[in-house]
Amino acid sequence: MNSIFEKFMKLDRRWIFLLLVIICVWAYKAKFTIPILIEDETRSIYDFIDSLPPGDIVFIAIDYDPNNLAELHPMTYAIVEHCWRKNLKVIFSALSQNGPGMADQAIRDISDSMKVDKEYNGVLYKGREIKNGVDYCFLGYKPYYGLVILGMGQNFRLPFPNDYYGTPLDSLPMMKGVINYDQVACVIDLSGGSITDAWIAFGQGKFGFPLALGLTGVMTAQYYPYLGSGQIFGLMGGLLGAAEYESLADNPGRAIDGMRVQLFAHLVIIFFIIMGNIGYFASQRRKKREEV
Amino acid sequence: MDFTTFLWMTFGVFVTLATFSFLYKDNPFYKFAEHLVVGVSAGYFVIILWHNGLVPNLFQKLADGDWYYLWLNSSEPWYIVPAILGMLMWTRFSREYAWVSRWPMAMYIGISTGIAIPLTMSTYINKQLYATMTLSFDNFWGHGGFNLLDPYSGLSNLIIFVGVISALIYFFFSKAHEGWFGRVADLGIWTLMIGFGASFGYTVMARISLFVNRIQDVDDWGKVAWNSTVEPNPNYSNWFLVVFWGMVLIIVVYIIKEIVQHFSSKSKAQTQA
Amino acid sequence: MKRELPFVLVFIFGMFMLLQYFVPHEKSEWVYEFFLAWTIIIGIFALALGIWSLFKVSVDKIKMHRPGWGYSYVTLAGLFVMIAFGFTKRNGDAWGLYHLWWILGLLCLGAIMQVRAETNTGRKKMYFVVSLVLLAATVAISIFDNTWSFHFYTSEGLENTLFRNFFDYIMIPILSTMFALLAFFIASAAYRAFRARNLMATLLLFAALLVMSRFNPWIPGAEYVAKASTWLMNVPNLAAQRAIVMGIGLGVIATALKVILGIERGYMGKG
Amino acid sequence: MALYKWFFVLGFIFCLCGMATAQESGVPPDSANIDTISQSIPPPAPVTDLQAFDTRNDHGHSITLKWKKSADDGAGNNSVIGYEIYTWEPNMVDSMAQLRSEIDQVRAAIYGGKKTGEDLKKKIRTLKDQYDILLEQLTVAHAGYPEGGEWRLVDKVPAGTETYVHLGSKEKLAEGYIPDYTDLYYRVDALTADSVVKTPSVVVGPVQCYGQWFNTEQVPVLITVILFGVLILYFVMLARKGKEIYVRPIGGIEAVDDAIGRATEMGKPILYVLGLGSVSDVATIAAFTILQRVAKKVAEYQTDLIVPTYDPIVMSVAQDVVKSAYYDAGRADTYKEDSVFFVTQSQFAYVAAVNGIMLRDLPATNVYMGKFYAESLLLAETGALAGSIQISGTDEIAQMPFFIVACDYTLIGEELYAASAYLGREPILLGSLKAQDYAKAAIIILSILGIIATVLGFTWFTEFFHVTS
Repeated sequence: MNSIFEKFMKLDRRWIFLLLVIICVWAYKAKFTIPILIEDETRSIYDFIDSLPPGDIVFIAIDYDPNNLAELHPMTYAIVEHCWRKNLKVIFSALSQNGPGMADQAIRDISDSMKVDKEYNGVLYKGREIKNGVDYCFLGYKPYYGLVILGMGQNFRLPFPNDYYGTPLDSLPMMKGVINYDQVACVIDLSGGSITDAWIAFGQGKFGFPLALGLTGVMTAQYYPYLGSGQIFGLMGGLLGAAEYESLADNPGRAIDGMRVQLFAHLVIIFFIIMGNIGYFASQRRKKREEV
Repeated sequence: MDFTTFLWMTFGVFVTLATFSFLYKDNPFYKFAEHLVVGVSAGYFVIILWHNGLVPNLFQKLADGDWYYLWLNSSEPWYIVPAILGMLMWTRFSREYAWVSRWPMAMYIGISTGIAIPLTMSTYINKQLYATMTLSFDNFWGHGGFNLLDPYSGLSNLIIFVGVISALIYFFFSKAHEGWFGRVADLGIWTLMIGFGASFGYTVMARISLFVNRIQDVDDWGKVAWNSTVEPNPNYSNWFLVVFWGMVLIIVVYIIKEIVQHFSSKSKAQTQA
Repeated sequence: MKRELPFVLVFIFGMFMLLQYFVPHEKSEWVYEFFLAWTIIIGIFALALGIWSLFKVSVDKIKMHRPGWGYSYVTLAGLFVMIAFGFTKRNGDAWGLYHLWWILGLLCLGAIMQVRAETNTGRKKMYFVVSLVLLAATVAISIFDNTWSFHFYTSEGLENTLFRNFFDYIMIPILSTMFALLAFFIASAAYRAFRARNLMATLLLFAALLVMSRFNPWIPGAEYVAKASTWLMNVPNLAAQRAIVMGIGLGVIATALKVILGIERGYMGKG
Repeated sequence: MALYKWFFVLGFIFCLCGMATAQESGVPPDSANIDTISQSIPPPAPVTDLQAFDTRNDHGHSITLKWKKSADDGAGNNSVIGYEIYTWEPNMVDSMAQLRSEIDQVRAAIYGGKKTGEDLKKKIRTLKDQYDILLEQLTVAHAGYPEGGEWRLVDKVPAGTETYVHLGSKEKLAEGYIPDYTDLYYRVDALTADSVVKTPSVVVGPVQCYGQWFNTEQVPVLITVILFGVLILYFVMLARKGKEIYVRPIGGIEAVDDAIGRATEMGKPILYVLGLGSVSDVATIAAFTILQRVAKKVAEYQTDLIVPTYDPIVMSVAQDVVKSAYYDAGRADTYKEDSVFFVTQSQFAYVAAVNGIMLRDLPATNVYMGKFYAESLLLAETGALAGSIQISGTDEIAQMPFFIVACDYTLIGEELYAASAYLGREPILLGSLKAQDYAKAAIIILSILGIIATVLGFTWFTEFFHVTS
């Protein structure tokens, strides 16, 4: 027995490389879902949206740049599709300069995938056409995000008299009677920068709506204190957070694909570390026995 | 995508695989990629430094849009000084006057060390000291109830404080690590090791994504070669597949060669033994 | 003069920059920016030394036929081609004799290498003549071909298709693959080094293992592992970093002061 | 007074114009809609107690504004969503902007190398002269307030804000240039969600900006630098007088000597990697002093030394250092010119080349000293693969875990800076280590005092060490 473990201890590292390549490529190409460990911070966002009655409005702020796309785009896809499948309406805004183009593309992509029937968590949802003005309203970009957030607290029409496509907000059916945050069930800010602080201070701080955040991995740690103080009701961090949401919504996408590779690569590394240690202890014991 | 671009893309995949082959061992493909990238990147930086460094920082200052009169006509003629100092660096080409090049080097070192002192004092010492002094012990057992794993609780801040002090004690040079001092220093090095371990473990994820990106690039190339991209390629022809199989052939031949070599050298070693 | 002047210069410039930090006035800022421009410009002029060193090492390798000398041709070709591309751009849609031009230029370079490397005088002469002919052809093309032109003062060369292709399809793939090798090296380093040899190594091992399992759903108490790894990153890691930062700060200032005051002189040559 | 009111109204009209131009979308908002909102929002109370003064501790060209927020901001009608900052500018700034764009165009034409037949050089000079003349008149024009100028929007800030720093450019040819020693006037408008409904404040001014000669915010830094400098000088003096200084052994540094000996025995070279730093990094300078000691030993032992470098100036200095180390060791004849050479200035291309050297030349020892980034593990793992003994030292915190894991000996942080003193065993250099220890002791004591002060609420103590910028 000992000899196998001891062999493991002195394994040529190229076997590790080979195994890692095989596992990564396999996990990249394979199309199965892995269980994702769900943290409370993400679950509370999902539960909140899941419990909303059809017709309620969710405000999604897409405040990231293309360089944070890999981490935050999957969140957008998962949340928006979840909302639409639940027959919720969505208001989008994009307060970062390069945001509108990405948001527009995301809206079109998700609308396409909404056309087919799909089953989520055992419930079949019929495919349907997503209509601008009925299912969603995209406000677009305006500079001075702090002022825009405050202005929308009075009336969405003040900073955004027209939506991104140039239609006056009042001619959109879903915006009838929707004045400000009071008519919105919650705000979800997906951000890779300082706009988050404005949402917390000027938005939630002044108007008291329920706020949830989706942030890049490096930013996440700084915003935990707001969970403790109750200023935000949920927090998603990086690819991991996106994968958690996808898994909750039973809608595996890019984040779960990425996490599959990550999980198996990490497992390979942990496996080798453990085997190396077992080998090490085995050889130590033998040494001791030989000495005796 | 036209065929030429595809050929370039194929070359990109070739050098990608050549670089990965380093994991197996040093081999002609890796040597080729290595030497190529050294030359190309050196040339690239010459060009970048010329266009984005020398031209705006020197030529335009001296000439100010007027090439033919050079600095005689410039609003900032003093920029000739760094140019002369820069040229003094070239005395290194001569054996006799190489010592002159020490003047610009000395100025460079003087300038940069001078800048470093107050800047380091402010960011590395004063600010960190202030942050350590103002650690708060409120919410000692965690925000909203007992929670040992709350990183912002007073208890965690106390641990940070003790960790910082003991790690600083570890760095004492002029006192032997003995007695209580040694024990505190031990606590310091444990803190360092836990911190290092955690940040090592944390980095693994980012490194794996780098590899996934490379897989993605090779995968994209395969998709272009087989015309299975989302939007079909109007310029697609069978030549794409010819290139694809050519590349596969090169890889397979190399792998077979390596395997044959491996076993023949093994059998040789056995016969010699 | 030879020995002392450099240290005097270090003292003067160092002291000036040290004091400048506390003077926000425009005039002091002007000097600060001017000096920073010095360092940039000196650095660019020094690049000539670097390129010369790279060139010389490669040429010597070819000349002496050291192991792997053939690859030095690849380095030299890459270097010269990249520089040539960065200064030229075609004027219209056609390339004219451009490709012929840079290929001839490379051949000329190769011929010159052969002149240096060849020991046989007869063949040396032959290569010399060949290189002269190639040089003449290259120069002739660059003078008479109007489909492309040199751009030294404007950065049009950066938009040269070939320059971009070399960057996009050679530099980027190799460099990002080098970076991606880290995925493997981090695995092998962890495997090799994370052995519970002593208490220190064990702490390193357990902290790393814990953080690596932070999103692993199959281990017992997975939820707490995730929380604990966040705690590790924000508490012991922060404490370690802060202590190291303050230590480094003291080291940097002490070294810089020693350099400025001339106590530490090992960084500068003598003689 | 009447005149003042008149300008008040004028300013209001201007700011309306400003808002109209600031409107981004081409389609005007639904007019009926606007009416309903306008009716719902009464004009808010203006900001009070507006002050303007020169921004302290800066190079000038900047004014700080302070005010008490409107009574309707967060209280009262709660209708204020933000403030608009206005400054008064003479009309000639328009012609200056016009000239600036013309200068830019001509310059672009010159650098574009387009031959237009016009004497562009002459043109740019006349334009610049015209601009300079206007610049001279600018101060006078500002003094002419309120004649011949208008209020212009500077910035918008969200509600709750009570200070604003109008940060101008100091470049004369740049947009947003604020002249020093010139009378400037400011006004702050309380803004409601409806862009039409807003209340301007009283005008504040004249105020002038100018640069300072000493930055009072940096006093703690100056004091600590001086104290530390004195401490170092004191211990260096003490060491010079011959006082014995004890230093504890550090594993990584002791290993350097053994490693060189091992390389000699094996007849293999030593690889010294200076990292990616330039000469402006103090870590690289520390690495040079270690290189000097290593090169001296290498020269004595007659081993080969390989120093591939990333930066051409680092290469020049390293060549100098190694050469003089060989001189010092009395082995100038064995110094090889190309033992220190340049590779390339690209991070991973450099790594590719150094990795190649490691696998082909199989150095007995690899020493990594200086600044290292992501390449740390690439180098150290390849070195371990090649079977070399590895010693590393860096001040990049993020890379230390990788060096610790992959190298045999690692100098953590400050130890890198201590290493040259250790290797040389020169008492003067050891003196500065003693000074560093005292400084660390001071930091520990101050931290403990500070935390006690924080707990007791004596913020004046901690604030003394607070550096804001």
